[in-house]
Amino acid sequence: MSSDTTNNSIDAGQQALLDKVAPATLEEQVLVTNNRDFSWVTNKICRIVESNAPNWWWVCMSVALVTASFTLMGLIWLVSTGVGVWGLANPINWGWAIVNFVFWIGIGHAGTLISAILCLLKQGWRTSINRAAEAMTIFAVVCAGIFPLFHVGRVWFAWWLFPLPNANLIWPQFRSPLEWDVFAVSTYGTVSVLFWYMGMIPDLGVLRDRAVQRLSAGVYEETSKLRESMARYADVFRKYFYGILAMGWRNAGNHWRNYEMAYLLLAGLSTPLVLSVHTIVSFDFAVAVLPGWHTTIFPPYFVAGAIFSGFGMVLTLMLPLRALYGLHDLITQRHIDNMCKICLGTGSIVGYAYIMEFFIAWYGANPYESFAFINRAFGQYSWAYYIMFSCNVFTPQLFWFKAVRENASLVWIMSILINVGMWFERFVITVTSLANDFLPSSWGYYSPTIVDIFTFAGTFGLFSTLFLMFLRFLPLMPIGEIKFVMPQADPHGHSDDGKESQ
Amino acid sequence: MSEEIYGMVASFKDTPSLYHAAEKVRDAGFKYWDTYSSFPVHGMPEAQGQARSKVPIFTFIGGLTGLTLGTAMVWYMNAFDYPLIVGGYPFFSPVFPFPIMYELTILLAAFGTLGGMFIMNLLPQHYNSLFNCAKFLEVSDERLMIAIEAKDGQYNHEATKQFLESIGGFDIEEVKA
Amino acid sequence: MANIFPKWVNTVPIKVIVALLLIKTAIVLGITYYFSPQYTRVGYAPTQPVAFSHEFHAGTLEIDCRYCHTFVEQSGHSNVPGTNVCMSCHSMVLKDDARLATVRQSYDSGEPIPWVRVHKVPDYVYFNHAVHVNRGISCVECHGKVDEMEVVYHAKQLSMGFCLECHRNPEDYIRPVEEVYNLDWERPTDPGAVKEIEEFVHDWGVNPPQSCSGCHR
Amino acid sequence: MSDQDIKNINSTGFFALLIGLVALAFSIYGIFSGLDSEDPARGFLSWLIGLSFWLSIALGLLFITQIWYVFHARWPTIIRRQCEHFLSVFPWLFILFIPLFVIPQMIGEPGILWKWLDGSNLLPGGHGTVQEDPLYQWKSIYLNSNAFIIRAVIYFLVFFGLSYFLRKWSFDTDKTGDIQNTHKARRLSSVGLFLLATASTLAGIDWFKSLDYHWFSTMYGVWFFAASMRAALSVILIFCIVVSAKGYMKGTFKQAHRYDLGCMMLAFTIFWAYISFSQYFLIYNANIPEETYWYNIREHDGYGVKNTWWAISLLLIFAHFIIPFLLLLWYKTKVVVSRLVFVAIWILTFHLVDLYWNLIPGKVIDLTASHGYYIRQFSVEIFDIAAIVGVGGICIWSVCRSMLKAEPIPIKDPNILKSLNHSE
Repeated sequence: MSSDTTNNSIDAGQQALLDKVAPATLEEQVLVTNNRDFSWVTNKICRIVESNAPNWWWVCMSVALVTASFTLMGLIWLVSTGVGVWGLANPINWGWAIVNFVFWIGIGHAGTLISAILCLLKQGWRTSINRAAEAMTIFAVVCAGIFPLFHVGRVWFAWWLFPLPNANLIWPQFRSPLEWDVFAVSTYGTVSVLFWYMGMIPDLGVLRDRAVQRLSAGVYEETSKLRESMARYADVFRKYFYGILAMGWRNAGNHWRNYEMAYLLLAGLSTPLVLSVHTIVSFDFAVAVLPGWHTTIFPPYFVAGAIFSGFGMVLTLMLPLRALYGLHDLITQRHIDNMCKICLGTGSIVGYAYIMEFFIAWYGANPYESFAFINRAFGQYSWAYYIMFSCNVFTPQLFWFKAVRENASLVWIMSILINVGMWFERFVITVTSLANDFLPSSWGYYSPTIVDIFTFAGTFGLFSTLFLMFLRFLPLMPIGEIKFVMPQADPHGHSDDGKESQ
Repeated sequence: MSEEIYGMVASFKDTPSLYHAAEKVRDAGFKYWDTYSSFPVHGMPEAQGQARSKVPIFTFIGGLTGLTLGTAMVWYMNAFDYPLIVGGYPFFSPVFPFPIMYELTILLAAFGTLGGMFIMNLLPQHYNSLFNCAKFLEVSDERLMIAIEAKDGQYNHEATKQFLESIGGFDIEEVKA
Repeated sequence: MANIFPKWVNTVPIKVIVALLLIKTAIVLGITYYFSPQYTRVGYAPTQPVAFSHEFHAGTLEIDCRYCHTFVEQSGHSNVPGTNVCMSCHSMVLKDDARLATVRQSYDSGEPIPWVRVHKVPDYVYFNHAVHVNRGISCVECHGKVDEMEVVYHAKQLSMGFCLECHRNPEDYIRPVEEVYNLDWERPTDPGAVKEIEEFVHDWGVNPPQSCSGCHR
Repeated sequence: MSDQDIKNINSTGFFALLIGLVALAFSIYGIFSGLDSEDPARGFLSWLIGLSFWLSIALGLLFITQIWYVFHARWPTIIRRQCEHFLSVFPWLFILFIPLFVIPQMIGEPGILWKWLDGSNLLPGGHGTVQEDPLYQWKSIYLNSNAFIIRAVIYFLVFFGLSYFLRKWSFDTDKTGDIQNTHKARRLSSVGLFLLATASTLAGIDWFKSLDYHWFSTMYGVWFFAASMRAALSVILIFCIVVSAKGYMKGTFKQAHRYDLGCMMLAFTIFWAYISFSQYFLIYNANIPEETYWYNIREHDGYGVKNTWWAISLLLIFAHFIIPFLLLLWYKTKVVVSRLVFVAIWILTFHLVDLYWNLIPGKVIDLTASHGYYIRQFSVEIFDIAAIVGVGGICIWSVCRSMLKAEPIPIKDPNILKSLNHSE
């Protein structure tokens, strides 16, 4: 334990004060309910991967694959015809493509955020949800990447964006926000994968060891010979698959020491990274001189919005999983409460930014700026503005009420509303400013084409496909970290707690 | 064929006893030994007498490399090799390429961290003698272990066994290399 | 034996890292070489429907470029001559030669000869021939020594880097206007003449754009 | 609390009050003596600097206290009590705010500090008066003296109200051990953060940004928040270290607490840089004259000749961000007492420079100068120091008074043991 010089010199007066310490009791729900022991946690999480896929998984997977094919069709259509098949036309040259990009990137933020910021803030409740959220991040980045990639039109030249010596003998142009995006999003994707993978190493070791143990025990109680040998081959596959990925992890104290430090550092690196990525996405808009885009609060406002939508998505995914896999002891009401409260907080920050934008648009006394905001609220896209405002600012206000937070299905519906609202936020920002720019004669109205709709709808399928694959093959929760927050892991006291409940 | 010995493992019943046993092994002066648990134990590095992890050094080197690389890259590509007039910006300035420099700093620092973790842990090491021990695999579930390696100068079959027993170890067995 | 992997596996990771580094280097070098116009474009020499020899017409006979490519100094677009231009000589010269059968056929039917285009910038690039030739940029700078080509081939890269090289240092490429169609003109080496040429840049107000919108309009 | 502690606190409070009053009297003298100079606003700016320096600290601490409540933070429980002592300063800060508005009214020049308070003030560069300025006419519903007073009172009511209840409930817990107090404080904090965010943003706009009412930036409130948090963390850290050296918190304030406060300092150093950089970056990139001039006058005098603010700007980048950032990255800095105190004082110093940089530059009408104005340069006046010391003296006195009213640590708080046993 940390040695402290001031500790050694407590005088009588201090001791008298310390003797008076009598904390009031505060009821707080534990992070793993029902006095579960280590074995239960290991089994609960590993069985998700090790048992046969439940029927609902196959159903969801089929639906997801069919939906994902929409994106494929949309993209084939686009590449074979040209980027004009999207509803992009003067003056709105950034339509759904950028809206969807920012939407998905925003969703992607909660993952690394839950892991990183909550890790730095020592929020123990992160453990049950961080793995799934990180996976969500990576898959959302994959979905997000599609849109700017294909928006460049000649997608086969997209590699010109990277600093490789290229066919035109010129280098990428670092003064362009698009180039910043390339670096930000690819760094974000890469670091998220590293973070995700590193967090998974100990759990992959667990899955590896369990497969080896089952193989050496050789007991497979299945209904038929065929099923038995299938189960055995699955374990052989697992042995090698997890064996390679676990990199020889041995759960040694020394391993954990370096691992924890590295994890903390990655969390420390990811936090400014999360901030920077959506900041840079906001620069895409804010460095322009277009009214409604050029406003200095964009960076923190986009970040808050991203976190908001990210948590919305985590709730959307975790609530059904909790019910389907019976994870109520691991994802407790306390977890849901906390996530609801973060939605409330970030939703309100977003509200603060909406109002601040309006106020400064007026205070700045720039007629174009004022018009842009009046136009948002009362112009041709006011319907989108109202959807955005009510979903993002008013919906989460319901989370003030405990009864709402405790009603899982209501929370789930609200989390979907949050996602809808955040999509509309990006729509409002992108489209309203462009549709009514400085030159009234060129004003227009944007509508997506069928290809836009296909491509966007399909990304939900792509996202679900990847997420379902994750559920199937990788540990859903960090086993080691969940054990770490359980009372049995405390090296001081609570001895035998774990064993008794067996 | 005389088989070589990797070391000796002993199990412990719960976290506090592992923790206190680790303190005793440390105080007994062993060098090549380690604790094994499927979760990090709070304060275990101190109990094992280990210093603060060196991973931050790798992170720092990675970050510094990234920053230098980012700056040099933007300068070389946009100001030296192919200057191009865009939007009235200067060819090089620390302002506009800041996102690039920043992202590369983070990227390489992250690689440095992960690499540092692997290097400091001497991983990947897909083969390890400890995996030969069937009980060792149960560490993944809830077994808690201490292993003392044979290459430690103080290692002695009988004495070490007695020592491990005396600090509360059970299921003691020798692991072959 | 609960170890999954044999002992030698422990040396694999370092080998994999080395191999990955080598592969990555190979890919970057490969792209640098094989994906550049130097590799993909230079030397492109399609077989034309008529075996027209620039070497003979422009070189030996010294026919001016503008005889066939009319309007190159007036229009942004340099034209490929119609069959009637060919026939203005070949209705007299070699009028029954077998090699000109396609030309005569085209002249009779009115269907143009399907020449294969050799030089082409992407459609997102705006290039104006007149502006260049009227300010002392010779045909040879982009098309090479066409008067020495039996079959016309792609001689220069015509990449963006190629364009910018000249836009940055026009004084190295500019020549007296009367020498633009003289493909054999050689840059003088004596300082006085060089200085005279360099002054064209100032005197003619040559200010080649280096901003994006100069060419990507 | 030992008798020695009580004695120390009493004497410190007394001296602080004495020094504070003397320094404030000197400041007032400075204001009046400066009225005849070519830049009469400078004396008021000294006062504003002194006031806003301490106000930012108090606001930051109010933010921290509520954030800790909302996040159910356990480790800072003993530190929270020290924050609560600081929260007693708001009524005094309000009293010290009054002269800024009243003195100009008294001497018949209401627009001496906030130009728009007087419609007959000349605009720099010979563009008529404030009254004729279309930009002012547009904003006059918001920027006028009645609205200004009403808003200032509301802001201080919010600050005071929140701090009053947080203090009351926390002190009350010491005696009764009533868990309801903690619940109430948490509930208030979650609402309070929104109230405080709104009030401090608008206060930042009213009191600082409107010094140059042409300029606008939506980020300004967030900048003020970030700067306040940095100052507040430094102050509470120095405070805890000093009082634990004196025996008041001895043995309770440990290395782990220092380490975590150090981490928070690092986090907000980054956050401040993030906000300040983003604001600059966006204005730099968009390059719209209506916005860039605010940075331009902080770089050169209009002819490309760099002025004193140029050096200060660079100093802010290097000394207010890069140096503390690099120092705080280092583990040792966050645990070794002397280094941590050094960094905290360093941050506080440059927080002050940041306030100078934000508040002081402006166009001063001078008809003899070439454009009819010159840009007020960086200078540290003796009256600046007097105002900072003066307001600080009153604040420390108020803190000492508060320290006598409660236990040094919240002994019956539900999380007190977690905080006392906190380890890294």
